Amino acid sequence: MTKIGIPHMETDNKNKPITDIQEGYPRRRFLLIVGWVGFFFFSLLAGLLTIVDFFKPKVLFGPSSKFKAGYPDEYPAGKVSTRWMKDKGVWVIRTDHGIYAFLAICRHLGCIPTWVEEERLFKCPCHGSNYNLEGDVVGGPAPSPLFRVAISYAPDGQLVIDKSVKEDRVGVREKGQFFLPV
Amino acid sequence: MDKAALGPIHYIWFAVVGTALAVAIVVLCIKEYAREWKHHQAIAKRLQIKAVEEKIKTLESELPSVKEEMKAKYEERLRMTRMIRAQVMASPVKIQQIQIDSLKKVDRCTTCHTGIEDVDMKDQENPYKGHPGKYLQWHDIEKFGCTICHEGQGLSTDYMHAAHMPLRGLDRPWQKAVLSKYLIQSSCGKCHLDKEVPFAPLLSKGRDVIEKAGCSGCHKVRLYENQERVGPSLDLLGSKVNRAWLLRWLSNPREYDPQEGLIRPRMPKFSLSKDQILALEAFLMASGNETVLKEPAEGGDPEAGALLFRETRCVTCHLVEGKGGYLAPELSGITSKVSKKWLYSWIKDTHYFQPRTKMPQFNFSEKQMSDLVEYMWEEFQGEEFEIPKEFEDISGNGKDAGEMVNQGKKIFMEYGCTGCHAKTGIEQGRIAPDIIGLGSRDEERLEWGKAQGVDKYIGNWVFARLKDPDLLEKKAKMPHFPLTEEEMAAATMALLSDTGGDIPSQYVVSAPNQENYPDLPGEFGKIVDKYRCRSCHVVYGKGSWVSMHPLDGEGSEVRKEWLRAYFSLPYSLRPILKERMVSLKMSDSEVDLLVNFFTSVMVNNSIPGDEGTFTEEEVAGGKILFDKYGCISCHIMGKGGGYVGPPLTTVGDRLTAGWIFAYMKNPRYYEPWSIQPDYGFSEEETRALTAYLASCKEMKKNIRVSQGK
Amino acid sequence: MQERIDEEKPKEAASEIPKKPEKLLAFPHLVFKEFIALMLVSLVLIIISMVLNAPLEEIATPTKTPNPAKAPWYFVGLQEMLVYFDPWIAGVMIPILIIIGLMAIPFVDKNLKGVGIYCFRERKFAFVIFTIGIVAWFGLIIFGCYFRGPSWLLYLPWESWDIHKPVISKGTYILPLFVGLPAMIGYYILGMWLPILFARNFYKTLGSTSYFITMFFILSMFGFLGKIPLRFVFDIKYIIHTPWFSI
Amino acid sequence: MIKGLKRFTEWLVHTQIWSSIFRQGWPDTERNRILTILNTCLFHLHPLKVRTHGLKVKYTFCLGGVSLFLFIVETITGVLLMFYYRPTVEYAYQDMKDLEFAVTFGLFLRNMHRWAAHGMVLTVILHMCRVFYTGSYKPPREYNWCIGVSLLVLTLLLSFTGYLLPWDQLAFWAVTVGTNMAKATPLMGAEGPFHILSEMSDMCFYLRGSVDISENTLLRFYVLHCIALPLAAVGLMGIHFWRVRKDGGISGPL
Repeated sequence: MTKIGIPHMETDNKNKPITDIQEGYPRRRFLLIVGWVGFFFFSLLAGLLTIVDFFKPKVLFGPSSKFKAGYPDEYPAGKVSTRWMKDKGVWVIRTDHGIYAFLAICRHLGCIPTWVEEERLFKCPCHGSNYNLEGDVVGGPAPSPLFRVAISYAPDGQLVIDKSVKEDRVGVREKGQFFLPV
Repeated sequence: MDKAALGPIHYIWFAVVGTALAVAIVVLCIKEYAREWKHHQAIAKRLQIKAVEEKIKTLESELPSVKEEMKAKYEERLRMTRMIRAQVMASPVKIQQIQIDSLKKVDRCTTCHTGIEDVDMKDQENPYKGHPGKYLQWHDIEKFGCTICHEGQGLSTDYMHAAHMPLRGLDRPWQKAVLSKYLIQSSCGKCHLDKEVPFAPLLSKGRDVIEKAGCSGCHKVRLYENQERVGPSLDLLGSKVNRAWLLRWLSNPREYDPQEGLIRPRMPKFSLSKDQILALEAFLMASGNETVLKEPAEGGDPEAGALLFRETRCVTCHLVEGKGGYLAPELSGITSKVSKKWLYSWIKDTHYFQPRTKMPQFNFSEKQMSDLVEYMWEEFQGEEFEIPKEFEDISGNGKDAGEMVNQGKKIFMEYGCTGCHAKTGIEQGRIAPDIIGLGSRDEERLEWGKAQGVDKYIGNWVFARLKDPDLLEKKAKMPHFPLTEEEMAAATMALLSDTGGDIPSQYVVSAPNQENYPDLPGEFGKIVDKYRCRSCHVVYGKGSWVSMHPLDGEGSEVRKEWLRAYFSLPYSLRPILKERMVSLKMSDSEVDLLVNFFTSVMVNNSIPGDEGTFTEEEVAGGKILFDKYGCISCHIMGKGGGYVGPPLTTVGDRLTAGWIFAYMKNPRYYEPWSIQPDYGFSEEETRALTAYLASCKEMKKNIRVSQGK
Repeated sequence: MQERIDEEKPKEAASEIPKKPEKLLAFPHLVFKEFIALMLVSLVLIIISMVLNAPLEEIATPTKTPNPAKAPWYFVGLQEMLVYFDPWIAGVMIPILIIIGLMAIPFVDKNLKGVGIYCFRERKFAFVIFTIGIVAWFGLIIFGCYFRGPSWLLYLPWESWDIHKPVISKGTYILPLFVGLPAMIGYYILGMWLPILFARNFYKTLGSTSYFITMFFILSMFGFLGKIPLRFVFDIKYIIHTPWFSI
Repeated sequence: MIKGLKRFTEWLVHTQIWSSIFRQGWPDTERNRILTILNTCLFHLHPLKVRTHGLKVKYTFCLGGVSLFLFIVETITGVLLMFYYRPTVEYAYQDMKDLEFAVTFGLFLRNMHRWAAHGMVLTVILHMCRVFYTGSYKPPREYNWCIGVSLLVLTLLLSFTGYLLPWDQLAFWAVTVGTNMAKATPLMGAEGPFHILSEMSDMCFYLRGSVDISENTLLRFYVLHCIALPLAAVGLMGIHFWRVRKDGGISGPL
């Protein structure tokens, strides 16, 4: 048996093992194990559920990340629409082939760039990052291109833009849910 | 000692309780995770996928047989449908909610009603059903949510707590349960504050009933705060009716005209004792003044009168033996009510007796008037009433006349007669409680009186109040209104739609406030007042919708010559309508003034005034279009045609080319209620049709009529 | 006081109780039992919480009072007292007196017998008075919870709350001051004086200070409880009524 | 395998980390059991040895311990509930509904908080009765009895302040009536006998933070319920338990 403790206590018969719950009482031992297993199962499960599930919000308040953005005909080809900039922070761009949308957040430090029609560039006021119509950086300190967001059709034929799904990798961002051929 | 030290019993307890705890947490998890809405979402997902897959299958099977030029379009559709399928399959199981900050609402109804916006799910059962009708197209679900119309507890995620069941009392999970389809229209009235609410016929009917029954005379009712009194002034009643009639009328108005519903008369039945009626009668008859009545000239010609009666189209407003218009009183049996002298004086000087009546002051000649009175006296002869016996028995009860009159005045005020009838010298406010915000009253605080057995729902309370006021309150002052049950139900619904003004202004759809349109000034105003144009037409925003034709842009719409002829001798454009323009017998100078005013002032600036010139080809092209679109099925042209729209045989005489063009281009811009289909004509097509219609003239006849005058 | 314990211990307790009380190790005998109790309470709580939902009524509306508006059960006794007394007594004085009275118990109870055992025989008086207080308190709670309905009127538990009941005790009579004031003073003086006369021993053991404090609280308790029958039987609203306060 | 497990435990309890936390060995010898009680923070509230009659369930019915345990349950569930509750008029009620409908175990935790609160009031009162009937308030335990009464008052106050937080009708009106009583305090209340303070400065005003129940009241009650009163209760409990040991442990026949 272990011998850790205050030295002067180790003198008398108190070191003798007590066998009330050990050998010689198999039934007590069994009951003890059953009780402890039940208790630990209960407390571990309760703790786990609390951390994993209770703390995870099931509903979020605030503006929805998904919104309906009207019908595709409402966006003329070759134009950048700033229609949803103020409310949702999204540019919708229609080319001859299809529609895609940019999240209006500069990849440098999170400022909001503006669309300059004359230069056909998105220009960030904070540190002068410029992006072209593809979203690629053409000037300034920004490390990566603008995020594109998921765009799809609602059952009624309107566009649905989901800002929570975003992509900036070349090759991925031009297809699938980030580009809607028209 | 044995109880103090640990014994076997403690170990058993420990094992049992430990196991029980483990079981309890498992049960708790099952209870917590097996939520109703998860089950519904799973089923809804299956249904949605099934519907989409069927679509994909049909598209795939049709694809090989599709023509080459359509192929690309088909493939695109297929691709889109597949994308939708992927979206549905990937949608996570989670609580859905619609958050509307301006309404301070969070609705989680779509957690179970997942397919509510899905057109393909319309035939499914609840809660998987798609919303019927086009209501969600008109009301974006993200902007309106669900409970603003349907009520119930939007935050809830299970059936019971969403208050689908109308539980009352302490068991109710939410104050307002989900409205059944019979009551849902009351929600429309929360935001739609105009009298006619589209696609809510019951609500519109209810609002009509509220207005006609004159609820606002005694109660303050939303939308009707400034409504005029619905009954006639009683100032000269003593000279108008006889005692016997009045006694019978006060005892039971329905006896005089036992028709069902709010047609006529509107007078409700008050629970008055015989003594009270006698006193009231004494008070009302005391207003008699024989000197204001004039005797008609001798020798009136009943036959000429009959002709005049028909020509002026009195039945547009008046009932004759239950047939005719509902704006004015029944005329048959009129002799038992009024004297000949009064009838004559009334026609001669209508607005002296009732300054606010809807009846125009007809411009009859002396002869015409005596003819008319003579005719009516013969034609509408009714039985002569005698004073009912029970009144004769107590009429001599020893009270002197002055006392009776005073007592009658008290009753007159106590029962709120002033709510509907004006009487000079008696002014008092509304005598009954406000019913503003009636829909949000708490059921538990209402007095249910004898109606203990009924479901304690506010709607039942209002209905019971209308059906039998005595049921809820002993000695209720509220009279019995002559309403049918449907009318009562509709009125109840309309009253419940006022839930207390918590609707943000951007949601409110309201009718223009008629208070902003005062009586018209000047000579024109005088004529409008004399002929009471606003009893039937809307003139500068104010008026009644008996005619669905506001007069504001009339000058741009019709030709001057036609207008002149029409004023002199009106005829009906649509023969199937019951309400027709009455013949007012205006003087020439009045007609001139009106025609000039219409054509110079009452014009719509968006319609060009000039007649325009059209080529023969255009006229011919218009004719072809006219035939192609089957206009003749609704309009008369020449010999044949339908009766739904106005006849077009001489439309060129009537309408200006500018108006025809503008109207054909966009029918519902000028008349939103028009049933004329919008064919979406191109500029050229519209021009051609205009040219054709403008060429349909027969001016000679009209000119002759106007010259003959 | 410590001295007295030392004095008494050898005299009285020695014969009955062993000098060295038997003891057991706290571990495991106490700790294990405590743990079982803890688990048992958790289990009961979990089961109750699964089965019974905590009440949540409609959102607070300052313009609409629910009927009846009942306090949480532990305050229903006070709410019931509000029927019989003005708020300053029922809501302020009674709670304060109860708290002070409870705190005063160890200081006025000079009887040192019956420690550590449930013992009625040796401390009859304390036992009876405390039991009367507790039973009255829970009695008021039960009465308020189950026998009061809308408008705080008397309803039997099985009676429907829909019926409009006439008010039985209207509280119409106010005793005039020349009757009420002497009655009240008389109640306290007699209450304090009579035991001195007839139970001198009791007075002597307590000492005068403790005696008067004890009697004040006991008389007040019976006085508060005594007004309930006064209201129900004689329909008396106030015993003392002055422009400044009423009892 | 069992052998391996045994060897693992053997190794584990000999590591420096283990022995730095647990000073004593496995409590299967009397010595180690004594050390467990002495060394363990949680257990040191207990005496080493307990009188046998005090160990009987029928003597204490575990009422004091259960009260403490319910207080701990209240603390844990209360802290969890605080994650989803905002004490404002606008959100309080909605958050209640969210707890019910949209938070996993939200309703369960709220139920538990509520029923444990009721249970705690009951056990504290019953504990007081037990202490009275066993004469355990007698010298030298008078002071601890008073602490106990204060703890009863604190328990009631905790329940009362918590009652307002759901912001439903039940809460609002119970608290309206409850705080209105403060108005009737003699001298210090605006409507009590001999009142000297106005409605804007009396006890009730201090309690509510406004004339009527309002946002201020809600925040006040929230802070009292979650911070001030629990802290006071914990402090008094510390003294209470300390005094139980110092005044001779669990009472027993002398």
